Amino acid sequence: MANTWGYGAMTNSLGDIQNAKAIIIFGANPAVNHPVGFQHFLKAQERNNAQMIVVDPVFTKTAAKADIYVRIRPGTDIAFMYGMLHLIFKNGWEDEDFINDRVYAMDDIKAEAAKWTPEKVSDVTGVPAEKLIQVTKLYASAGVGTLIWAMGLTQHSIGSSNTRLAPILQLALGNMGKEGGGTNILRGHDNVQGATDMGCLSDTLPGYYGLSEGSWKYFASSWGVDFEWLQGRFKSSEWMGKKGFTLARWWAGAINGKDGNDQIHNAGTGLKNLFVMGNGITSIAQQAKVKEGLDNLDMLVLCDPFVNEAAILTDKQDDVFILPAATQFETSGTVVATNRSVQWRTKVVDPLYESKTDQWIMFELAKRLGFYDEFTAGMKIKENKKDFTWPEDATDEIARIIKTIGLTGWTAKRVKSHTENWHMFDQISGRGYGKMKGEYYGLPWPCWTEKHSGSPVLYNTDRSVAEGGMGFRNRFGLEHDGTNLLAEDGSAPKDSFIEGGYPEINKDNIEKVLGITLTEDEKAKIGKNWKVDKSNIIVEKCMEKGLAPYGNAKARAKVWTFPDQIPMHREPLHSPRADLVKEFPSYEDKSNHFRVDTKYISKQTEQEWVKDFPINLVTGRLVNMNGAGMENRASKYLAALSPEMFCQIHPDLAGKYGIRDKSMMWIHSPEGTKIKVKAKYSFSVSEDRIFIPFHFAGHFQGEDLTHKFPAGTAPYASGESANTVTNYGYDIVTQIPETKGGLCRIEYAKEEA
Amino acid sequence: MGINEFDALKPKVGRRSFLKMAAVATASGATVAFGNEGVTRKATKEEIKNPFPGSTSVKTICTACSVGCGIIAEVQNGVWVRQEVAQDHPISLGGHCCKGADMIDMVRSKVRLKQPMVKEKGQWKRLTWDVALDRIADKMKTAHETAGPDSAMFLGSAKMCNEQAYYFRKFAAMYGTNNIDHQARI
Amino acid sequence: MGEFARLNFYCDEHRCINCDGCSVACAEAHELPEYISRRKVITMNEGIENMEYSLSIACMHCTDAPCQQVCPVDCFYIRADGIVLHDKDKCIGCAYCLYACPFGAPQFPLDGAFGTKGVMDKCTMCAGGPEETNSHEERELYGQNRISEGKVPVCAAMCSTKALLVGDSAKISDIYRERILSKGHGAKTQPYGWDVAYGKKL
Amino acid sequence: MKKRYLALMLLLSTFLFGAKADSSIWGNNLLSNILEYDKEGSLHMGHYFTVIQSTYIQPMLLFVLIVIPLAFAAHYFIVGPKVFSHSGKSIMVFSLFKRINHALAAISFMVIIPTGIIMIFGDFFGGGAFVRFCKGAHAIASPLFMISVIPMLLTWMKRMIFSPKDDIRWLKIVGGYLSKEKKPIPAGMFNMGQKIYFWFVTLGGLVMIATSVILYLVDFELGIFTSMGLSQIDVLRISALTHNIIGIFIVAMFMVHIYMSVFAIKDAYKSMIDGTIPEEEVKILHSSYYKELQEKGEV
Repeated sequence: MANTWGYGAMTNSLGDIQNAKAIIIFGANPAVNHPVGFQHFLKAQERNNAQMIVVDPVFTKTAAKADIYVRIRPGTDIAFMYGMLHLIFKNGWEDEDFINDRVYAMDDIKAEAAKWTPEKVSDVTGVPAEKLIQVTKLYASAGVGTLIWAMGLTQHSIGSSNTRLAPILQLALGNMGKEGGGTNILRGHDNVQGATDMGCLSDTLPGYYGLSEGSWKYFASSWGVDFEWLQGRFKSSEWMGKKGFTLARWWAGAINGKDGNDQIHNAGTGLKNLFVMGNGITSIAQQAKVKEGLDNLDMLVLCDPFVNEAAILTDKQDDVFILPAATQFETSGTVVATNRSVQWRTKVVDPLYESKTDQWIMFELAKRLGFYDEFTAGMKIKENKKDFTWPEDATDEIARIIKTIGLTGWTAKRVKSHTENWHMFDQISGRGYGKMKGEYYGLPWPCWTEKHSGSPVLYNTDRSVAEGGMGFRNRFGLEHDGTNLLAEDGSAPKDSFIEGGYPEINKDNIEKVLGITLTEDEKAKIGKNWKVDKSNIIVEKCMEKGLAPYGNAKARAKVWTFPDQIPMHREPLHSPRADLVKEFPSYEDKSNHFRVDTKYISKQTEQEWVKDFPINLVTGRLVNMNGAGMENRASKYLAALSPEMFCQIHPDLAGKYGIRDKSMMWIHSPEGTKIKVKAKYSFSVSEDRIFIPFHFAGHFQGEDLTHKFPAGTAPYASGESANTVTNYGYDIVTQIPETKGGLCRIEYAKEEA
Repeated sequence: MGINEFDALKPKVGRRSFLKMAAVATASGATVAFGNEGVTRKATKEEIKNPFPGSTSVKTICTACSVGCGIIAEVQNGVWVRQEVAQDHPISLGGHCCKGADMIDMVRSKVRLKQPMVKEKGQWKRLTWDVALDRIADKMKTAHETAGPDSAMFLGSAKMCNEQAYYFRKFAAMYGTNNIDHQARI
Repeated sequence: MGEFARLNFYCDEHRCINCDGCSVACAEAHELPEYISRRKVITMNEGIENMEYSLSIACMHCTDAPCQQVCPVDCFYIRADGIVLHDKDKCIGCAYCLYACPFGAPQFPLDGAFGTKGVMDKCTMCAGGPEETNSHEERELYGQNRISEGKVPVCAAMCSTKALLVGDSAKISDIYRERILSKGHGAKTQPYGWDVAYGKKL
Repeated sequence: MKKRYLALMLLLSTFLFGAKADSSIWGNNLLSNILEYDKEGSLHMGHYFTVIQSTYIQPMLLFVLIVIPLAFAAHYFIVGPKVFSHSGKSIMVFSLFKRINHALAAISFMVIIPTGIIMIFGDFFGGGAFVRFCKGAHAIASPLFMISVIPMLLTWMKRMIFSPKDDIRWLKIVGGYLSKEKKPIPAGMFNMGQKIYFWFVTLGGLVMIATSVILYLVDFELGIFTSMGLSQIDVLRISALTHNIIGIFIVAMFMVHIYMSVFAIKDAYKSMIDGTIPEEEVKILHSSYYKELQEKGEV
């Protein structure tokens, strides 16, 4: 998504959904995953008579409230969206001006879409052609429409293509940068957006700065440490620039290629120590491999308010540390909601028992590892202090350093005042009134300066930059294959100095583009470009002229660095349609993908999976739980709502296998793993698929592991982890596991005497 | 026992009518929340007395999902005694799903991990923080020197606040590896 | 003084999404044992397109409460504002109220010796019981008394989609009608079940 | 015998534990309870229960409690008791086993009936601890009745079979209790009145036991009811109504029984203590039985 127009985040806000005239939801279940956010969807239905279309393999609680529900085969969203685009182009429903002014390479999409006739789409997706036509017509003609997605779109081997085609669909209809439009990705955890922004990732530094030497140098100097020292901490400068393992496949590093497992490329060593802080690693695909990885570790450290179930999953007998971390209510800090807005989470109570806050643990470890001074130096720079106050100084440090996504305005003082005065903001637009006038709630980034209002709707050219308007980001050069990549005339944000497109601003072009002359003093202070300009002069000057520092460019429908330049449908690695696998094969195997060799086509064609594993496996969430569900299952009331692991199965399918309602059943995966769960008859799933929630852990392949918990820490509910049976398969770009489109085999589990 | 029960009966009967009257009296003061002026009288001071005298309200944010609902926590003497409704929060408007409504229960859950522990020879053993951190740091230091910094993997969390996530990234960088990730990929 | 407003609950089935926020909020606020669910959410026709609805159910605080009629020890009393409360000191746990209640509201803890039922527990609309308002005893027996603090019952206040409404019946009726009409659901003017719970014959 | 009851009770109690995980009236089944309430095609039991329980049960019992004693008082003062001399020869009628059996039932009734009445008039007694205690006593005493009722049924059943010759005549003269004359009355070892009482108490008692177990356990599921298409809540409602209505009849019968044994026939209750009945009493009130004994030569 970032590769389409610059930033990978929800473009609008939850309240803004109330402005939509149509809502299309792909692979998201906000009624269950974001119940409070869903009230805005329902209000859109009531206020605007907005039509809600839900495209999902399972009839979810969201689908129950939808005007149209489309039951799609898992992993075929691209085909469906191309089908929509086919009809849009055929009937001339696209927004031609918008495409012309602000989109690059839509013609390539048009050519591909021409192949996807409703009949073809119907064959691939299992959606009747009439329904596709009905949905497309409704969505294209309703006026401004918003497109929602979540994990149902990303957790596929073609997840990154999915998340590119969805924006393209919105671009074609001209729904971008509008109130009530946009592509709204619903994040899972409370601070996924924030932690991602903060670069808690193996392929970026905080603020999506890459791993290039330039970025490292910028951070080294901003952190107040010597670049050489920092480089010396790494194995070599080469490894400083290489992407690390991901959460999805770190275990491959610990297994280190043994027993025919995928080979790794990790500076000549396997993983020995795993340090986990608040991560339910029992909700990662391929649980059996996770267990193997854990068993192969030298040391496992788990910091969590509750016992991380990894501690009982592993058979490791020594050096498993479980440290009681404080909950987020026992410390303060900022959190970023799904709509890029920040809030101050105030400490409620002191850490209970012997728990310690995460930062305390990090600081103490840094002391013992000998880099405490370097570690905390960044907090003292701004005011040249001797000591620091957590977390205010850390917040200010972040605001000081991260320019790419415009966090300059997120000072601790401002964030606190927003949260303190949350009653002074409008629920739909987020506009403040009274003393908060001129600011949007939570200062959705980019918030360019300490006075900026925040940007509630990304890429909105109807507003001036000072009020949160902007064009698409100029991130991919000025031209490609001879075509101009900057926006055309007339598509600049309101009150802009320049009518049309302009490049991102740096030291060299600032005078030319902005038509100003800098003083010598300014010239001396200014950074190389807007991203690393510590003086913030570039941004200030841009604000004065009504320009976005990152330029004004076209969104690109074609990403020439990706394996698929335009999104292409490819069958899941474990596809229930053997005939379509030949037509839409997966990618070539990829070597050194986040340090691990990853199989695609060879896995897909290893055997005809559907013969032995005829049933589609879909995983998803329950309303009473969250992620691995550890903290929720430790609450007696939430645990009581779903006391055991279950599998939703259509009675007709169950009947074929002799599975009765509430009887136990086995689910086998192509990886040779299995889980024993309780069958729950449901009409939400169709006869070719089953649904299992992924929040449970504590049982492994039929064995109850709860006796391994330290006394008095076992949660109130435990069960098989769905991820024990999720299939092999990872996204080609991001390595997100393919948990939403797998296959399985089921059988009745005999009651043991 | 029977005789005691008989004894207990007498005052109960006497109190019945009294209680009934008390109930009617409080009833009229109760509907203030619903803004029916003219229908109800103002509640007297005694009726709206705070069940948690001296408590303070803390505005904070739910940790369940990315909607970012507001929570008002009532804290009395350092104890979170009640979760109040943030009716004026611009995103949640006081709403909570079951997870959010139960945040207080997560914090005071009885099954929380209460002290640092280590598994040694298959048995859980209690440790002090100092010993635990010393041992962990020791191992990490040795691995850094022998196998190299890339022998470590850091898994952060989307439940951390920004500052913690940022510092966790910094921690991995200063340890010398890019082997760091969190749940964005899940 | 004019006529008392009658306080009612009403759950908008077009909005309820079965998130269980109300039931957990209730259990949590009153610190109920796990097996007592004063409020619960039910889903009808689960998985059937255009037929699935969810509803939050608890004591509906009926005008002519059947529980009050059948109670052999007369432990129920209806406040002037319509809230149906009961006296746990009087209740003998006979469960007749459960048999009479159309909404399955009365709950019984199974904690007595030999599995006998304890005294009945039900939704109090966060209005406590006959004990002294906001006293320790009241809190122990009936949970919070939010009404006396001037606060809205916790379930409706924490309803994630504002499906669960509480307040004066006329006002609720207005809110509901406005929602229905703006969405174009048709000329349904009276919320379902209104006549059953509140005895208004249509 | 006791072992079997113990086994039965244990078996029944397992339903309780089985029910906790998957409730048959709460949880998912609550849905049908709510939706089917007073719905077309349903049994309308919720409605009937409410109406009958709230309007009829108390007045019915009140009627029984007032009218029957009044009638007896009238009988006592107008007709007067029958007096038979206990000093003369007596006939051994009730074996020790039967007497103990009867005593057990009697004790349980002494507890069950007053506590039952107190519960129905719970509001008069103000509810709370006292009525709760009565409810406990009611429940504790009932196993005693359960233990006694089956041997009673088995041992006396033969003598309790309806014999048209005597019994219809007995009914016609209302057992001769309306006259002061002491002339032989047609009856076997037990007269028609005793027979009616017996069958009412034993068979009705079994129904009372069954319903009481249902009401006690509340949350369980039995295949027999589900196969009949009855929801658990309706089973409970029917049980409660049946229990109360039959209970009221048994109260009435019990009062007659007491009056007969204590007042109407002076000192008749003593026969259940020592097991003997004065020969004169047998001759007059159980003339057929007396003849039978004479034929056997036992008198």
